[in-house]
Amino acid sequence: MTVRHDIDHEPEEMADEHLRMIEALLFAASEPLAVEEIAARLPAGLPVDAYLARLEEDYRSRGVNLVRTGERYMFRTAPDLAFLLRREVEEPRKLSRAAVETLAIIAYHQPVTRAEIEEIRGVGLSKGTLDVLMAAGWVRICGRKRTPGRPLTYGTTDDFLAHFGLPSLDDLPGIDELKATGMLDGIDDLFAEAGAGMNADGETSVSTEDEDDATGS
Amino acid sequence: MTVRHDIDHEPEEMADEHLRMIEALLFAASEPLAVEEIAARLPAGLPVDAYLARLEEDYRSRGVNLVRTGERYMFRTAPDLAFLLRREVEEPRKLSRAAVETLAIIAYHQPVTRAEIEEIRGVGLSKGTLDVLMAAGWVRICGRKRTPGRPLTYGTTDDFLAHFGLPSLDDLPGIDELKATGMLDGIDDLFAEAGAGMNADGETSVSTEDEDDATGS
Amino acid sequence: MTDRDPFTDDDRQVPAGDGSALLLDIDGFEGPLDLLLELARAQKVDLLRISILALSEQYLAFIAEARRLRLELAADYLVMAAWLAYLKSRLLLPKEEDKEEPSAEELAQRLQIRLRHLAAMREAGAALMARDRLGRDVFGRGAPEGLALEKRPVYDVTLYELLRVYGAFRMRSSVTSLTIRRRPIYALDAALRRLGALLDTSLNWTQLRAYLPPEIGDPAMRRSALASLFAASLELARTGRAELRQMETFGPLYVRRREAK
Repeated sequence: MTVRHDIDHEPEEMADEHLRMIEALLFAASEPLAVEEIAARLPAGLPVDAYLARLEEDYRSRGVNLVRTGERYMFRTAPDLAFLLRREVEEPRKLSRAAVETLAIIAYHQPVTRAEIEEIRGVGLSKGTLDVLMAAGWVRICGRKRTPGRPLTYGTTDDFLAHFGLPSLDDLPGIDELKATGMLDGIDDLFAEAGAGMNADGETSVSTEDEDDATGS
Repeated sequence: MTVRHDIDHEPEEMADEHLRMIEALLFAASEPLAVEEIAARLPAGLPVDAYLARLEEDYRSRGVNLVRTGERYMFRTAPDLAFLLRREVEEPRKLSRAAVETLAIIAYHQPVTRAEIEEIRGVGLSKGTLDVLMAAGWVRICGRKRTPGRPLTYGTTDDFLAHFGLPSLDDLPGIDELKATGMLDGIDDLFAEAGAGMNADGETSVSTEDEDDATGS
Repeated sequence: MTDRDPFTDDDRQVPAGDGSALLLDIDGFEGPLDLLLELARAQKVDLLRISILALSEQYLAFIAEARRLRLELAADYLVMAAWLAYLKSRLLLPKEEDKEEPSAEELAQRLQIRLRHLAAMREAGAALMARDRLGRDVFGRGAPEGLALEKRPVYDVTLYELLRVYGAFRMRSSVTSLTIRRRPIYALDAALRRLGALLDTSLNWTQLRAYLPPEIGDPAMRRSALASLFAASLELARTGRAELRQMETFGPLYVRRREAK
């Protein structure tokens, strides 16, 4: 409750007024707002983070929630009310399996090169797939990898987080488990030293079973 | 308080749930919603008017208000916070030399007409120059000169004094004072070969010369 | 080969059961790894427990069937088939001690890891797509007023600059005026006329200063008049009409008429 405490340093009516201001800014904004953007429009020196935490709490049970995506905040309708709001207009074109997989690989492995994506999927990547993801505003070029040929690397955008309602990349579904099983280690390690890595992970049972199968059948 | 009463017929958690729904609908709507439009999306037979009145009240003191326009409702940021939505950022720019000279001439010779400025500078004044100075808030139109054509005269503003830290126009240093500070030393060298007369103190010598011309030789 | 158009729906046929009833729709797969993964799924066991040997056999059977039906197979699939055939033979043969090459088990394990990895990514993608998505399940404000950023130009002129520019400019303009106009002087002609006339009125030594025109009050003009009178006195002395005398350095200068001899 350090949060409350921070705000409580201010006289109550001042705190209320500052909450109103932040509320207004977030409501009026057409894009998620960064803490600094909010702070820039408020009197200097306010504990904006504390206010945001307070608003997040105030709105938690309402029809509209304050959510964090990346380092940005926005109001959006509560997920459980989707049934009420889902638009009749046809859904945006469904992404192909290739595009979904590619997006997942980029999200979990970023920064990642095209070759690495192809390595994981075991198939070449058609030109359109990355285009579609970039056009959707979810994927961006990160930079270049420091390997021969200096290939481009890809990563996700803030819009990606906003669209999928993720506070941060650490909140990607199942990321902890994937990390724990070594799935998100360097792609080179993953494949080239697969055998050694496996043993280190304590999943030796696998290899014995394979051996069993190999000898058994 | 008939309003409260109507809603209170429902179990509290149901009422809250319905409020949430209306909240979400209004928030996500791109246009103000009519009562019937809201009702059509909710379970039948709800006292939508009463809910709206309740929401109107709940949000009255907040940064976002529920407002009615005609028979339609919408959320809008509180009018007293509209100033937050516009934010001016200062963009430092360089003033052209012509503009600085013009500003100086206006400061020293005000009220002065455009023609007089041009005569003093010996070159025509581009349209933009005075505009820039007026947009910067340093120059204003003083009035009209009582000469044929009644041209506009220009002078400086209080902002001008404030920006340059001058208590009053009398505090603008005279040319001889400027020389005394050594500020114009570099400039002296620049024009040194142009004439020995340089050492005569600028302002006064000019006027005596005029008199001399009048007396003849 | 590459994957398919990013927007085509995937309505491929998943090989059913033990793989004996393969529905051959090779176009439905995103490469050999995808096909392998689907075959593995058909084994209905955890990927961790999958039999790579059985999987290899299934894959090879699938490819054999495809070839029998003269389906067009991308090279990738054939490369994978060759590799699996090799792996299969290695797995079935007695182990050899060979430090150079990874063991058959290691190769099998790598393949299994790749399959698990691909499966994990596929699940992650599905989990992502199933989230409450903005604009589909959750919505931002429908009619945001928006936050405007207005740029106001700020000019960074200092008083110093202003004065310097003005000073420079005034210096420049005063130079031009000085070259055009004459200096304020008491002309030598006038001094000569005045001194010549006044010398005749006195026989005694008289201070030159006394002959200054009394009507000139302006100090600068008086200085000029004095200079002109001095020059006139020198001229009169040169022509023999006047005498000059000075008792000490910087002392007053006296002048008197000289009688023509």
